Amino acid sequence: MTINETIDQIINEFSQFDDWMDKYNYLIEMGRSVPLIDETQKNDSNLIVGCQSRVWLSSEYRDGLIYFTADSDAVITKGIAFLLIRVFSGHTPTEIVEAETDFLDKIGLREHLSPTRSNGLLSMVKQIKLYAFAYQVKEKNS
Amino acid sequence: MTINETIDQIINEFSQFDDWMDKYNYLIEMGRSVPLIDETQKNDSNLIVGCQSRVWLSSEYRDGLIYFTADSDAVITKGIAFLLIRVFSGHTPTEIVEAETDFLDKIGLREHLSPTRSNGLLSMVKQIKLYAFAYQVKEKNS
Amino acid sequence: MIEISEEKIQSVRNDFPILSRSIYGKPLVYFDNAATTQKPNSVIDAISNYYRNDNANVHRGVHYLSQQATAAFEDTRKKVAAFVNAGSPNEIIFTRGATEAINLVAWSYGETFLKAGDEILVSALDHHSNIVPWQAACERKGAHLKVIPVTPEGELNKEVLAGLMNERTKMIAISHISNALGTINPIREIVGMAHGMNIPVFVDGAQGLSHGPVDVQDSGCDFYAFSSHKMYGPMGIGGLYGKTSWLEQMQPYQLGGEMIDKVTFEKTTYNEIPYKFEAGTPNVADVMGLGAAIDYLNMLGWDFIKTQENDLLSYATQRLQQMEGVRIIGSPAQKAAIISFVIDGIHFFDAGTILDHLGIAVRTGNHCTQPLMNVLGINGTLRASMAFYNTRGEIDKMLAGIQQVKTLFA
Amino acid sequence: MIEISEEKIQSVRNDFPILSRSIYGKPLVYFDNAATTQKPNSVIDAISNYYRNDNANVHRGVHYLSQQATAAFEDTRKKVAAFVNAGSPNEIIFTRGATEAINLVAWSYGETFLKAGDEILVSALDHHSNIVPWQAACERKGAHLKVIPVTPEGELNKEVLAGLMNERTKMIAISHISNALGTINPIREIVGMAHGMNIPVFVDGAQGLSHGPVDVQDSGCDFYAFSSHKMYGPMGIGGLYGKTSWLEQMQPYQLGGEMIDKVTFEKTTYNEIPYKFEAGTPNVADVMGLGAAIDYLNMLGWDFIKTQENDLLSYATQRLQQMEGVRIIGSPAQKAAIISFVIDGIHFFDAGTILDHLGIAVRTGNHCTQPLMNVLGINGTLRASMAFYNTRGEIDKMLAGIQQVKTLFA
Ligand SMILES: Cc1ncc(COP(=O)(O)O)c(C=O)c1O
Ligand SMILES: Cc1ncc(COP(=O)(O)O)c(C=O)c1O
Repeated sequence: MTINETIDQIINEFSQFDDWMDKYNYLIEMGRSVPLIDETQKNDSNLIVGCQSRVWLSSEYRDGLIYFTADSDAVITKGIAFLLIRVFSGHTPTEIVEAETDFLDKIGLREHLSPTRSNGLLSMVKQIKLYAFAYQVKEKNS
Repeated sequence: MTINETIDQIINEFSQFDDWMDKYNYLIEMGRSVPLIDETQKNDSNLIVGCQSRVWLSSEYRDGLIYFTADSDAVITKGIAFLLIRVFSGHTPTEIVEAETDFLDKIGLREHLSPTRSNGLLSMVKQIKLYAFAYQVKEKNS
Repeated sequence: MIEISEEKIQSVRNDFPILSRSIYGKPLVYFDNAATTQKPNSVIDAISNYYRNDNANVHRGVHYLSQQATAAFEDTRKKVAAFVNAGSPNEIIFTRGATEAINLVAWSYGETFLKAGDEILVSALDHHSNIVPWQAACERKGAHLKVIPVTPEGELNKEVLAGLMNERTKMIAISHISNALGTINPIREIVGMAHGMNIPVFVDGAQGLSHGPVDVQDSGCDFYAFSSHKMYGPMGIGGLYGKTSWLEQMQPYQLGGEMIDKVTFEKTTYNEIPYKFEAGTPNVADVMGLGAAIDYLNMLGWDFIKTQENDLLSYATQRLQQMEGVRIIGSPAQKAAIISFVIDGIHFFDAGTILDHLGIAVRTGNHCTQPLMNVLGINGTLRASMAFYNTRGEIDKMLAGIQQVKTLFA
Repeated sequence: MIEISEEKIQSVRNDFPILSRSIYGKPLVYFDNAATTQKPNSVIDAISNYYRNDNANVHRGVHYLSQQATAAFEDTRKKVAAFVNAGSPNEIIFTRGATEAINLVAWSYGETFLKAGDEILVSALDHHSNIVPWQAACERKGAHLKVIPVTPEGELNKEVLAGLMNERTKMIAISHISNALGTINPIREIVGMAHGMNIPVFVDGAQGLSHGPVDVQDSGCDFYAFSSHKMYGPMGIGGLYGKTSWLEQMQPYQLGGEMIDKVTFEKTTYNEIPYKFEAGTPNVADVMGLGAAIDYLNMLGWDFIKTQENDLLSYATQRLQQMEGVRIIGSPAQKAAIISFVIDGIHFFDAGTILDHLGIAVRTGNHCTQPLMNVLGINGTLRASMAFYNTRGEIDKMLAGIQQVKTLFA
């Protein structure tokens, strides 16, 4: 599935819910399925700073594709991390670098997109893009 | 005349004018009759700081009474200085220290009483009181 | 104790237009008063009226509007002085807020009096704003920062404090009321101890002026900083009380504008206090708003405010204590209407997010008190900080919300 | 050039409620715009509406009001960035005003880069606020303050300036527009000269943003400071543009609040720009007002503003030149709608007092530019500083007033 296809799928899934509570229930559930970061990777260099909750995000580069794992001490944050991983994991650096990232707005989680440090969503997206960018540069130089 | 009598007289004089322009005309006239400070006394120690216009105020203590002279580069300020001198000159330190000073309000020159440095009126009054206080202390110690 | 009727509270609530708005379709329950309080109509109107009718730059202007604005500005200084019972209006300096007032003293006092080897005492209970500026002053001057520890109840440890004071101590910087736990510190007593050893006391009163009367002469503190926006006044303004003798000796902080006496390229001399510490065009409009806030608080009266807030505090405390899995952080003997709590096994961010969707605004996180959180061994709390316009009904809503949170994340 | 109708000006005047008030029974003629400008309804309403509906503390709050306030606050940062054409919103720091912005840079740049023996260039044309903080930085660091002289026309002497620049020069601090004489300095050209020698340029734009478009990337300046209250926005807010590379390297200024990343008693680390330089609760309400002021100026358009102000400037200049005994101070080639003048044999305080009684607000004195007054050999001037809402009719009233002054003091 392409990045855009996953995004459409997620938007579709969330469109079933009229109620914010159902949406959060679903998010909490998804938080439980996040591909957990290896405990040894839960270190400061994988910690995303500036979040209300602590979020660790790690990446791995295999056969031209990037795979992400994550964890957070807050469940909702984990759910959001999982959404991001569903969208971006298993794609090439270039695909990730070029992807649009405003889909959280479309699924009605706008409150998690505020341009502040109060939650780490934008920082997570930024971090994912940074990882991708780094691998892209590495690819070119190798 | 006591300080209060002079004040009443001044209030009475000003009460004739309905028009602010007449009031200022009178003030300007009075500015011309201010007992001028000796040119040699126009020094920094007699300069009242913080005025829009420069005001010099000097005092002399003779036979238990204080006499003031003044000058300013602005005519209106001179007029006000003259009013103050009319009121306070020739009185004892104690009379001056204890005098009320809100009469400028009563004669309708309230705008010159603002609590700022924009004009030196309050500073002039303060300086007059300070001189009087200093002489009072001197009296007691002698 | 006075009796407070439902009608009275409703009529007070009506003074605050924002309290009738809704969030996600639910009535707003505003429990983030320690972050910033809401504003009564009289404060909002004071600002608008100023701009509509009276706006001018103050000081030195000979024209009517400028003189009028200056007079109103200086009258408000007198009002603030009376509100905290300062010895003179010249002891009140207008700043942007508490943080700036603290930075001002840490810098100006530090430059004037601090030497290598000196010590400054701060507390583990305090807001970053009352720690970091002192830390920086110490670094600049080669002085040492010493920390007054916090007891398990969330109070300053006075025994240790007594031991920390010595002839090298050049300042004790503490808060009046802790924004994180609500602890009311015994300022008067600490000032007594400190002055016995000739040590001045700086009080961060950011949370102090909204919950009860402040009398700087009675407590004897040397400095007292506050923020207008935390006492029902506008943002962007606040102040510093400082004893004349200190202010007169201290170097100026920011430079430019009315604080200047004479400038040549060789040498600049400065105006008298309080002007010496007020650089640039003052925020006259918000000073008018602050004046209106003080009028409003005086009109309500501390009796009403304290009765209502104490009622909310004890009701909320009691109900939260009855809830399984909820733990209130700190149990100081003297406490303002601020409650920090954690829910077992549930992250404050998760809980806060859900409460928000129910229209309940609480603050979550470390409340700019990371050192305190470290001492307490937690990452953060949920904090409900209440004001006199809150109601028991709102507390009930929060409790129901917490119940929902517990079910959701069970 | 566009044609401006009477109706257009009247309709613009109607946006400013204070313009219809009277002083001593006469209609207010407000010619003190360089001290502070008046505010349109949209600015006043933006502040009220914020407090009525949206007030919250920004950053870190998970609740709706806080997030909404944060978004609006950051959107305004973008708006300011666009208004001055900054490279990024992160290059905009909100301060209390121009004076604070200057103090911030003088301190933070000074602490980070200034060494003994270095030189800083300031100008004899400038406001105290853009002289004294640099003077203090030099004193602190053992650096030297050098002065760019002013020509008899009231312009910076560029030849001398070129000679003053050398490898020890660490900063050139000049104003965009002189508040005392109206001189518009050739920022772009001076930046060109300075950058050729790797010298950064700080611009005091307190008077710059209200009279014409500002493009910091085009002019290339390294810093640009401004005050909201001088550009039709509220008091108590202003800002600093700074190039990312400088801001990132510079030490923080005030400490506490959102500018902090991590605090322990051993060490504190700081947030990224722009937050690193914004200590304490930001003045969100007045930032909303500043945003509304920018919207208002964008709506009017610089074409209208410049056409109207240039007309007022040339009309007033011409008429004043025709008056016997009146002397305009300064005749720079590029000039904003600010006129300083003296009346032979009549003190500015006397003249200003009488004009005030006629409802005409001009400023008198040294305009916080004592060094300039010393160079010019005068104690002060009368200053009429005009805005786009002023009219030729108002200028006529001022001229009639001056005539009356001359008769009175003849
Ligand atoms: C105890 C305490 N001190 C200082 C501050 C800083 O106040 P401000 O952000 O208004 O400068 C706050 C509020 O944030 C506080 O609660
Ligand atoms: C040229 C100039 N620079 C700086 C300032 C200081 O601005 P503020 O008082 O708003 O900080 C002013 C206005 O007073 C000014 O005209």
